[in-house]
Amino acid sequence: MYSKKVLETFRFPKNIGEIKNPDGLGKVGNPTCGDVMWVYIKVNKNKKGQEIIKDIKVKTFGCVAAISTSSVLTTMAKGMTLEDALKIDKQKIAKELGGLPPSKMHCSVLSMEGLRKAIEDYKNKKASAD
Amino acid sequence: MYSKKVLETFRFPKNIGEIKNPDGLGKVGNPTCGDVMWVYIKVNKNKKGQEIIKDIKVKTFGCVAAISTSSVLTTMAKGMTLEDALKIDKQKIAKELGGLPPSKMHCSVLSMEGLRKAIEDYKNKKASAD
Amino acid sequence: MKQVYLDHAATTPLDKRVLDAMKPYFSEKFGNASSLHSFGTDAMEAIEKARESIAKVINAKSEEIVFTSGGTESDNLALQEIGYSNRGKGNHIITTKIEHHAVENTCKFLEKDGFEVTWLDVDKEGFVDLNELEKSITGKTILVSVMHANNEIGTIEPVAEIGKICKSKGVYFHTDTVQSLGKEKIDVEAMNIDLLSASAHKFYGPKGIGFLYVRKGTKINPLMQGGIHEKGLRPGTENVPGIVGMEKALNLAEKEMEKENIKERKLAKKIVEGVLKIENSWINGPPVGKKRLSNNINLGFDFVEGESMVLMLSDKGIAASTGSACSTKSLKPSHVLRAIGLQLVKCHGSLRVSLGKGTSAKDINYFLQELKPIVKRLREISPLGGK
Amino acid sequence: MKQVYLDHAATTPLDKRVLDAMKPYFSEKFGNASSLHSFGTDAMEAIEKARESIAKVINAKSEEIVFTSGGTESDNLALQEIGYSNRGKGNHIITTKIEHHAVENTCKFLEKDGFEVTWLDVDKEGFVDLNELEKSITGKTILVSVMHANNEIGTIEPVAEIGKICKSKGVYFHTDTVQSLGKEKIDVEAMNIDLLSASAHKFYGPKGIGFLYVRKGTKINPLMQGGIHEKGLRPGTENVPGIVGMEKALNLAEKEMEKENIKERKLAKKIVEGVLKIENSWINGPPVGKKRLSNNINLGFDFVEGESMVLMLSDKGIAASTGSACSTKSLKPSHVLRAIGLQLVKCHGSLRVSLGKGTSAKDINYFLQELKPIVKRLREISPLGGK
Ligand SMILES: Cc1ncc(COP(=O)(O)O)c(C=O)c1O
Ligand SMILES: Cc1ncc(COP(=O)(O)O)c(C=O)c1O
Repeated sequence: MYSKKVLETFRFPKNIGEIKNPDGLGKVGNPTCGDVMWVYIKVNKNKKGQEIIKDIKVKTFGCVAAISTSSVLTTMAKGMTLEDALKIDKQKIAKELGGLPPSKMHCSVLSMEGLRKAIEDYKNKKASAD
Repeated sequence: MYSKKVLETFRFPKNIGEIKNPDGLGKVGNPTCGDVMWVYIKVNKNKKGQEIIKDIKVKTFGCVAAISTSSVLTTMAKGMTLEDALKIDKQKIAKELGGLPPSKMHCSVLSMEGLRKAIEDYKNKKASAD
Repeated sequence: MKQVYLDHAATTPLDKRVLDAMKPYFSEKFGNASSLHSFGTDAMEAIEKARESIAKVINAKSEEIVFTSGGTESDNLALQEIGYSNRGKGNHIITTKIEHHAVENTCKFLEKDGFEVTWLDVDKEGFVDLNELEKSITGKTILVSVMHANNEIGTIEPVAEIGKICKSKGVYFHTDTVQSLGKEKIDVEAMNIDLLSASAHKFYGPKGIGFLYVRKGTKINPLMQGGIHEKGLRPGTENVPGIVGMEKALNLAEKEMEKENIKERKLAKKIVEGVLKIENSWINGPPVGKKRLSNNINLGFDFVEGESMVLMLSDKGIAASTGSACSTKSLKPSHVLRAIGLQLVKCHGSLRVSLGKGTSAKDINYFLQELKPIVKRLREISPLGGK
Repeated sequence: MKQVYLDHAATTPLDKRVLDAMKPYFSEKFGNASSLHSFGTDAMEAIEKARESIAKVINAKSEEIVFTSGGTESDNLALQEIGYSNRGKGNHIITTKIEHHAVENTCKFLEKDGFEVTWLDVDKEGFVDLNELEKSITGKTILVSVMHANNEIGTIEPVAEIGKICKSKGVYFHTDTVQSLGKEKIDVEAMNIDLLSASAHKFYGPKGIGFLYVRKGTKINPLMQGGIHEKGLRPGTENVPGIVGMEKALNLAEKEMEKENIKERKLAKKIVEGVLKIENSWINGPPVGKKRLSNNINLGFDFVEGESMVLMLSDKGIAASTGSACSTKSLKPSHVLRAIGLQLVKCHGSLRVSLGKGTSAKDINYFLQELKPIVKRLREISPLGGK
């Protein structure tokens, strides 16, 4: 059912955990539906002055696909500009995992949404701090 | 499907063949239905002066059950008074064979009818000879 | 790596003695049982001997056993065909909210086709309410279908009492014994069962074979059309090795039942004791004992998801199962756990462990030893639980 | 006693190489393919590998193969469910007068349920008339079902031509290849086949397993309800050893097809020559050659009845078959022999001899040697024939 890559990623997921005092936090999912992700980000500027994701971590309650996509998403996003990070879509994540069963595509959507919410949270905080 | 007794009887059927110049001949069945029997009898009187079946033979076109019932019927009838022979019924024949599949009961009916017809034929001949 | 198979409710390995019994029927006595020659009559004899022996185990008559391809077919034959064959009498069927999909979805199919189906509630341990059941029977009721033992939480339903009610009301009683046959004593006469489904691969028999018991005189038509096999109720060339294997497996299971049940209940208690030491964990279904299948334990854990648990256990060589939504292609969490009133959020963290003949105390120790760090790890990465 | 099995059209012995391929899946890789753990994924992998390989043999896509319990189930799934799922379009089905009971009786069942069925005639060798077939298709036609090779008289129907007609008319084409698969090349693309039934035990595979090929996009619902297996078309725990065995058997049959066909046609000729020396005898079906299954010979004898012949041959260790009425539980003589226009009285004296991998020239000599006195003896005791 799952590709080899999904299973491998599940076994050794990256960027799992939390960031104390994150710049942005995106909470998505619903425990009654069986998957919840909290995406934490730290934002910095690169040499060109663009805002980038300096660090990213995720806590996940969910199935094998949820945990694998959490890992893949965070690995992809790390170091990206916020602009680019917002462009990560479910297909890219699924492709990175060697495909996902159709019934599990919502997991990659969820992780993507988690990241977007974290960036949004960061932007809101910044706006209110300004 | 068939009892052991049916198969044994089929393997070594008795009284198969014909009697030249029989006293009675009963032809029953229909080749298009898959079974035909011709029952030949010779009639004699016993010491009490009763008419008995002195000899009986049968020619059979048909299935295993048809051949087995032919054998059993003729064996039973041989030596019987005509009166008793007329009382042989399908249940008796089937019982002697250790039972017959329901779909094959018509074979024992056929052999019984063959014998009755042969006796009738004998009686008719005798009546017209009188 | 150590392999510990704790998923006997899903399927069991074929007993070597069963394979030995099947062997002559593969390439030597391989005839088609409908053939008239000796290859055929040998096959037919083997089938009829098996039929008689299987019938004896459940106190049925030989001609009341219809061989099928498994539990799913048996359930479909029973429910679809009792339904369609008795529509003249009525269109009401009674079943429970915790049936296997083979019964559940057949009832839903019939519902769509105009049948009325009553879905009985169960209590928090999974038992049906006999009063509710009795009250549900109307003049239009043709069939009551209640499983003997539940495949997820092991609840053993009071089939004898249900049979009595059905008999007094003059409605057919079907029971799915796929999980219980060979583990619990079944007597179709004493229990007033009219139809009973079974599947050989659940009791160390071969896959692809099962049977339906149909009480003599029951009004029922075949699901499939074809030649005249199985008294006209199930056409198709008979699976002779399968039938022979099922008979052997059932008889072995019957013989070893008592010993196995005692052993399994002991191990089940060990699991329960071990697992309940983990905080925020619980047992789904009845307590270990006579009212629960001896080999079934269903555990619940807060803040973790079942599929992930199963995969991590599998990486340690341990085979178990879950009622988690994510493990199913339909993405719905277990309807059984929902029916016993478990909160949705708690349905996702279930783990079914089902023991078997080969399971040892050592296996259970290994399982408990490996389970704890897995639950811990998954809780660590979970945002739930507030830690 | 010498044993000569000449009833391969009824069933075949399991090839030892097939049993070897199945063995690991009985008690080692025995998992339920729906399980998430490694026992389950191993089983699933084996199934998917087999599915792909089987699909390749008939030039289908892997996802177009649905595993069933055999030919009868495949035929029922195809016919009942194409019928019920496409009733919106029309209620007309076209089939022939020489189908196997699994197709024939399913069509009769549908007829009773309001479908209109056209029963195509065949010529004296058993071939359907393509013009008649084409003319029978109306706007209400949803399905044409014509068997690839006939089980009694071996006629190989022009399925490629039939497929072409069905495609051009936009109706589904089902073909029962239970007798031909593994003996004749089949290409569902080239032949425009939409549905195809197969049964493993006819090609040295295990009993109790078969498949239905269903072209992608075909509108069809499952016959049974239950879990989500086989793309939702066939629920039930998969018979893994059966599936693996069927794949192995099919691939062996494909590999050995050409060699076998040549050998069998040679032996078939030998039989025909030998038998026709017996007076008042004949051959039913097409002459030995490309239009007849290589392993099928159907003989006719005046003045004798088939069942008696079969039993007497069996006493000599020879297994053969008959279309005689007396051999069937229904007591109707072969509908196939009737359909080719054989007089009723001649239908009773048929003998089907079907060859296989193990059949040798010696076996045929023995058969011919034993057959002659049996026919003679039965004619002696027969009142027919005027001798
Ligand atoms: C209670 C119950 N009923 C029916 C079935 C279906 O049996 P099978 O998968 O052998 O068709 C199962 C097992 O899958 C079961 O546990
Ligand atoms: C042409 C044909 N179709 C269907 C079947 C039915 O197959 P099974 O008996 O394996 O269900 C058979 C054999 O019995 C057959 O010869």
